[in-house]
Amino acid sequence: EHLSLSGKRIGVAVVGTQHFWDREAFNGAVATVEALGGEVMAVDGGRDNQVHADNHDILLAAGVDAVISILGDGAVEPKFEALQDAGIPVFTVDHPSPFSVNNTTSDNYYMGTTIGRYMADAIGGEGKVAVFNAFEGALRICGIRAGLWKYVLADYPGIEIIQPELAEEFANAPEDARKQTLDLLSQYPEGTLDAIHVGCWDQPAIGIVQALEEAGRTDIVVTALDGGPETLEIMAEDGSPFVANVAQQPNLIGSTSAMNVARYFAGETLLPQTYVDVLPVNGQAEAKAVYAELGYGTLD
Amino acid sequence: MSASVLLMQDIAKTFPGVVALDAASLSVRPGEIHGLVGENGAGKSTIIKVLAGVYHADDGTVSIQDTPVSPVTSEVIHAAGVRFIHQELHLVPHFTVTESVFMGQEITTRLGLSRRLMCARAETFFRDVLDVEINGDILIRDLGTAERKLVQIARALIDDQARLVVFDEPTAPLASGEIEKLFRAIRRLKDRGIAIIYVSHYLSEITDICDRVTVFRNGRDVAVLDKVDENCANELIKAMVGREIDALYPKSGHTRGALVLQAKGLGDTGYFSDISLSAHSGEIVGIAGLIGSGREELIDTLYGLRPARTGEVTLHGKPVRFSSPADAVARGMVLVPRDRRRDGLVLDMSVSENINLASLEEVSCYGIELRNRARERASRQIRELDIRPDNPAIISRQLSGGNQQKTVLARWLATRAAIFLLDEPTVGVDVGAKVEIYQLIENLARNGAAILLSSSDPGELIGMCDRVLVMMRGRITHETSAVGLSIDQLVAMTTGASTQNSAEGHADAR
Amino acid sequence: MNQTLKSIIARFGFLIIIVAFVIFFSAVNPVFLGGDNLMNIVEGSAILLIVALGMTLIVATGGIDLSVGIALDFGAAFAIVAMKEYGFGWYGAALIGISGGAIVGLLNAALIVGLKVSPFLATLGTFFIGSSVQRIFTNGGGPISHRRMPQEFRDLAVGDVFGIPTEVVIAAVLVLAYFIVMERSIIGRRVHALGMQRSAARVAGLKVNKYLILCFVAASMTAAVGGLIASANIRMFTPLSGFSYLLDAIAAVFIGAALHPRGRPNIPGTVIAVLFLGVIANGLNLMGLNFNTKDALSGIILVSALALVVAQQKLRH
Amino acid sequence: MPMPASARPESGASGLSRIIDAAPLVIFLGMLIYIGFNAPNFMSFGTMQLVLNQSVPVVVVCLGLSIVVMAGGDDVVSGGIDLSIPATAVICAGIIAQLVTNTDTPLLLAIALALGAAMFIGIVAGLMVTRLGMTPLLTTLALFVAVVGVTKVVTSSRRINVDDPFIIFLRDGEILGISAGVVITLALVLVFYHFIHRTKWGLNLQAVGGSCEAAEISGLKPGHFLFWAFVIAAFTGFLASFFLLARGSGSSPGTENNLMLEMVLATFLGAAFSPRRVVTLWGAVLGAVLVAALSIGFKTMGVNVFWTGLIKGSLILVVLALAALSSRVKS
Ligand SMILES: Nc1ncnc2c1ncn2[C@@H]1O[C@H](COP(=O)(O)OP(=O)(O)OP(=O)(O)O)[C@@H](O)[C@H]1O
Ligand SMILES: Nc1ncnc2c1ncn2[C@@H]1O[C@H](COP(=O)(O)OP(=O)(O)OP(=O)(O)O)[C@@H](O)[C@H]1O
Ligand SMILES: [Mg+2]
Ligand SMILES: [Mg+2]
Repeated sequence: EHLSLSGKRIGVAVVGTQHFWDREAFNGAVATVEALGGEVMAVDGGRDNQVHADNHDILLAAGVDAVISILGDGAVEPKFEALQDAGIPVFTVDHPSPFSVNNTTSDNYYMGTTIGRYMADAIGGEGKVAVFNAFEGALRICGIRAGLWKYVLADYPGIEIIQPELAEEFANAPEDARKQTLDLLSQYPEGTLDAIHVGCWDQPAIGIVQALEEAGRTDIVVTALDGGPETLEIMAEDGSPFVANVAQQPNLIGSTSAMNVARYFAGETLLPQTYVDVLPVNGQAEAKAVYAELGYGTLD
Repeated sequence: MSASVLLMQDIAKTFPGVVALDAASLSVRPGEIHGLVGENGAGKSTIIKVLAGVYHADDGTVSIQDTPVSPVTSEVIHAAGVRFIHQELHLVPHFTVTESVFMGQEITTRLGLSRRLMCARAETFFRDVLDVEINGDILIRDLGTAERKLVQIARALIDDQARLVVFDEPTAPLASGEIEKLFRAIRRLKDRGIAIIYVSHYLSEITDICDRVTVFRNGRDVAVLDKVDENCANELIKAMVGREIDALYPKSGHTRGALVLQAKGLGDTGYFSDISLSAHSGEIVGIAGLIGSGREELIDTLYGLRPARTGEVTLHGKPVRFSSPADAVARGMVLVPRDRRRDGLVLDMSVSENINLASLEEVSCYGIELRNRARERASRQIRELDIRPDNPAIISRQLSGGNQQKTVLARWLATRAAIFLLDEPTVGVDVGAKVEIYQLIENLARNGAAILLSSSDPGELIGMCDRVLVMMRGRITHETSAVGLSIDQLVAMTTGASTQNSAEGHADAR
Repeated sequence: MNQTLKSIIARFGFLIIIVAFVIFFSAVNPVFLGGDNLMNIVEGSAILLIVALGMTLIVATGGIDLSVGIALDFGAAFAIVAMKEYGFGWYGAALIGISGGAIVGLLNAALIVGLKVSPFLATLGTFFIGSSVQRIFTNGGGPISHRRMPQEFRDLAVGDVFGIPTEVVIAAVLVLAYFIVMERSIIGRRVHALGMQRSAARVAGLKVNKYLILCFVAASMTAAVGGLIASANIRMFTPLSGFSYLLDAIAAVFIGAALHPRGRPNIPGTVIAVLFLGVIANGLNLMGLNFNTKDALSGIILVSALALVVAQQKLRH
Repeated sequence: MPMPASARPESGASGLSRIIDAAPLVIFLGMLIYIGFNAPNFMSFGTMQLVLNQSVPVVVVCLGLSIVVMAGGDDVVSGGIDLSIPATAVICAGIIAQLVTNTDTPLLLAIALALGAAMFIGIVAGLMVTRLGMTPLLTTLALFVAVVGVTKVVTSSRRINVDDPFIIFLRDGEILGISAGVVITLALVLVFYHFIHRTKWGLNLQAVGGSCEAAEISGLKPGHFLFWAFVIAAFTGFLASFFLLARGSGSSPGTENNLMLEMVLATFLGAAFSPRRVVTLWGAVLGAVLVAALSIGFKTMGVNVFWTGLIKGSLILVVLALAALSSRVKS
């Protein structure tokens, strides 16, 4: 396969770069476009979906040859449409859209169900669970992940999700989650809470684990999604309460999307969705293995 | 025609802890210029503010044109044709002259403001009524102080409805040439049949311009003079102070000591140039000059508030370069600024805090403030300078002008500085307090301080100083001994009417 | 009758509000008044309190510091990197972290004192630049995690001194230091003077510029101490996380100032205000509200509390 | 004989001072020209239109902010400032989106409710500042937090699509070949300009901000103008909500922070552009447009996204410092 993007200018629009996932997908896409000889025009929405949407106008005005658009909400749809109308193909990352040639993504359905099963197993199929779930309604992928997690838990009548659900903050997520967890723990003393789950990602889990350790609570397990290097590191520690995760390969996703652009220009026909493998992580040993497998280094 | 345009009777006004007015009365006849004098804190501004509707009197009646006014609100008073020229130059710096003159009374058409019409009206008014030529499109901040005062006046009179105009210390920021302009304008108003209340601490101005005078003391009217001429100054002083003041200026007899302060070729483009001066210990050196003569900028430069572009300054024979007042203070040179409310005092701090502000080390131990010691020290200064009220905890904003000025002096006296720059030290200060301040200055000189006294009051310069430097257009044009100098001579020099360096010869004669 | 009511509000208004909230929260959830939870509130307020101390100093100079969050981030980042990449011990790392904060303060001071940009805009600029520097350094904003930091450093956040959590002890020491400097020392007197009337303070011979530089650097270094604790708390540096303390710190300082008889920013007032904010946040967390409702309520309470404190101050005069 | 008014002589130094006056603007334009030569397609009608289009919401809230600054004075800490405008814009957008999309409320009714909410916010801000004498910075910051909180309740922190024809027209429509949003905003700017500079009320409002005492002495009530300034500011927030809805084809959570930063930046940068160094309507509008142009320019030029903030921040500080420096040279 000798794909090439030489002579092409590819717009890469990312909703923000603070989060590991976003950043890695972005870096993967940019690096691959450049490796294939293409020129990158990168725009960053600073985690504001409106700005992210606006950025597509800039790509349109600049007349790029194709656009890779990473995440975003409904605000981008009309922009995709405009790009399509102008003959500029749009490739999305983790954002299914009728106007995109191809969406490269993890299988979010699989992530949601897997983490549901793992968590249920970890607490023996019954108990009380708290969930940080601020984005279920706001972002489609989070809706899928959290929704399917709940769907699986419906099979376990002994599991109760504590109401109301908690909301993590995006900025300063670990510290904020730590504080909220400490408050939660004073409300649910030893033996009345069995698990804490983060519905769509895993940054808050860092603070949750911290709070559990500070409060000396070993009766609660933590689960989350994404499997960034920091959280895998925590999972790999002895006696970590962080027991399950599903790791994505954001860099590979970004890179795959860029490859898809090249394939498109090479005249290949692309399927609407390209799924990039996710790696379920169940327990300490798997955490170490996945950490190594994803090229983050080695954990002893 | 009615007997009085304004009749205020038995007005009382109490602030928490202070009786500002205690049955004070004031009566103004049509077409007269009515002087209002009194010590600092006598209640002049308060009765004016009662008239303006700013304060509501606790007791008393106000009638205008024999019609009682109740309640006294700013709207009613304005409608009755009373206008105020406040002491402070309250203007918006980035507004044009026209905008300022018509502020709050703009002329509009259905399409909005008619700027051209207003501008023409303003310029006509300046020309016809005030006899000056001022461009209506110029920005206030580009105007001199005298013109700003005229803008204030125009604003009060532009609607042609004025019957009574109140001037509260209008000449305080002006130099003598500019005062003449103002007086001409005031007399023109009088000729148009407008009555005027004229508040001032300058008795010479009062005797110069007023037809009748009311004297306030301790919140009451204590005397009304129906005939005013040059000879009634003493009578006025006696009524104001409640005692005779035999001499405004203390008898000086200084022994001139070592050369302390010397400046050579000092200059700042556009403000002053080639200034050379010296001051010896035990000597009071006056600086005369109109506003805009560069006098203010020179003082600021000496004190390190402005950078000197050229020239050098030596203190005690050593060249110095002050980048901030802190440097000057560290070398024993201090400033009593002309705008004491802006630069002299931290108005929201107590008198005690203000007095100790420049010598906090002395009331502290390892940097921790010793509150009792600070308070005692302040109390001592308050007693020594007779600052009233004698409560160190009172907020400085609540003091009258004279007492605020004494507070600034008290601060510097406590530091035992060797060189005092005094910029208009008695502006807005009543005659009694003036005498006390003069005595303080005199004592300083006797004790060996070198004093640079910048003032727009020629009498003060002649009465207090050993030598006087006259500045004009940024240069020192005359240097003269104050002995035997007459006010006329000094005014002539400051205004450039006198060209020969008449007294230069005896600059060092003494 | 109306008069007595007024005077009661004037004197105790804010206190009444705090007590009312405490009663209300403990009625809704008895856990609220538990010792554990009260300690949670105090501990959870430590970082905000530390940041707010610096902010109090800046507001006393008549300015404002929108870049405290950046100073906090720099404190955390410098310390973590010093330990992780360069193997520094805990105190070395702490010192380096605090120096990191000082850089932010120096930049502010240079802009404000040197170039005469207004504090609001200068620190806003520092905020932009500081945020960008963090993103450049972390390749877009990735956290720098250091799970195996020296236990001593970690103890800054999770250790205790005679049973009192270390972060509370650090905050208390800083409160004391700030109290002495701002309310009892001649430095504080000068800072208040130049904050109230810059020109008069200058003419009185105060080294205005020196004090401004000092204050901005001190405030940033203090915020950096908060950063140390934050990084020890979660054993990593999260870029751009300091911003979340900004609004609360400003609010605390102004509520505290309104509690002062003469409206001056002051340390006891700031402490009370921070604890008030802590009580509200914790109490709402324990009420079991939907999180959107919680955010709305805490905002509305903030506005009402502010209005009340200021009204109370007005009544007092 | 009439005496000439002694205005400060404008000769000599004026050449230099005029250059320094213009320096902030010159630097900005210079930067844009540099970008123009280095970014593909930057100097084109399309890009210009894009710049204007993207600056529309910021321009509208800048109108409100500059009016508050004019009425309250330009000291950011003690004078007039309204940070709550972006929050007002966001809640209005949220209300309209929620009602129109999720409850089938007629657009006009939704708009009326949003307007009511905006007016409520403006009145609360105005009352807190003028009646209680609270500092505007603190008041509006707290209101910002509260309003954003309430917005979350209104929208449940969700993204809500809006496909009402009116909103779509604002997004895609054209008037005389120019995008509808831009034309409408231009009309708004002109109306506000007339209102502030060509009417008695507007001039008086400026007087109040320029010198509270001066205005009071002239019989103007500063509180009255400041109050209405906050109400008008909230109204601009309401107006801006339409452009937010249009540009996002609905309401997305989390727009307020960015909008606030850009609003403050543009307005005070505008002051640096104005020769008198005071906040003006034109300055604010220019500031908003130039900042948008610069952002788009950097993006088009392919500047590393991690570095744009640093470059933008430094450039803005240079401009502000120059402005501060030149006003110091003058006085
Ligand atoms: N707002 C106020 N609050 C408290 N006391 C006040 C207030 N205004 C004036 N006073 C006090 O009332 C008295 C009269 O003050 P007023 O300003 O009328 O004096 P004045 O004759 O105008 O003095 P000056 O010549 O210094 O201007 C003074 O003792 C002053 O301290
Ligand atoms: N706005 C200002 N800012 C700074 N300095 C000023 C200003 N206006 C005037 N000056 C200073 O005053 C000097 C002369 O001013 P002005 O024209 O008022 O004096 P004049 O004509 O001698 O006096 P008069 O007021 O009697 O006409 C100027 O050269 C300048 O040094
Ligand atoms: Mg008075
Ligand atoms: Mg007076």
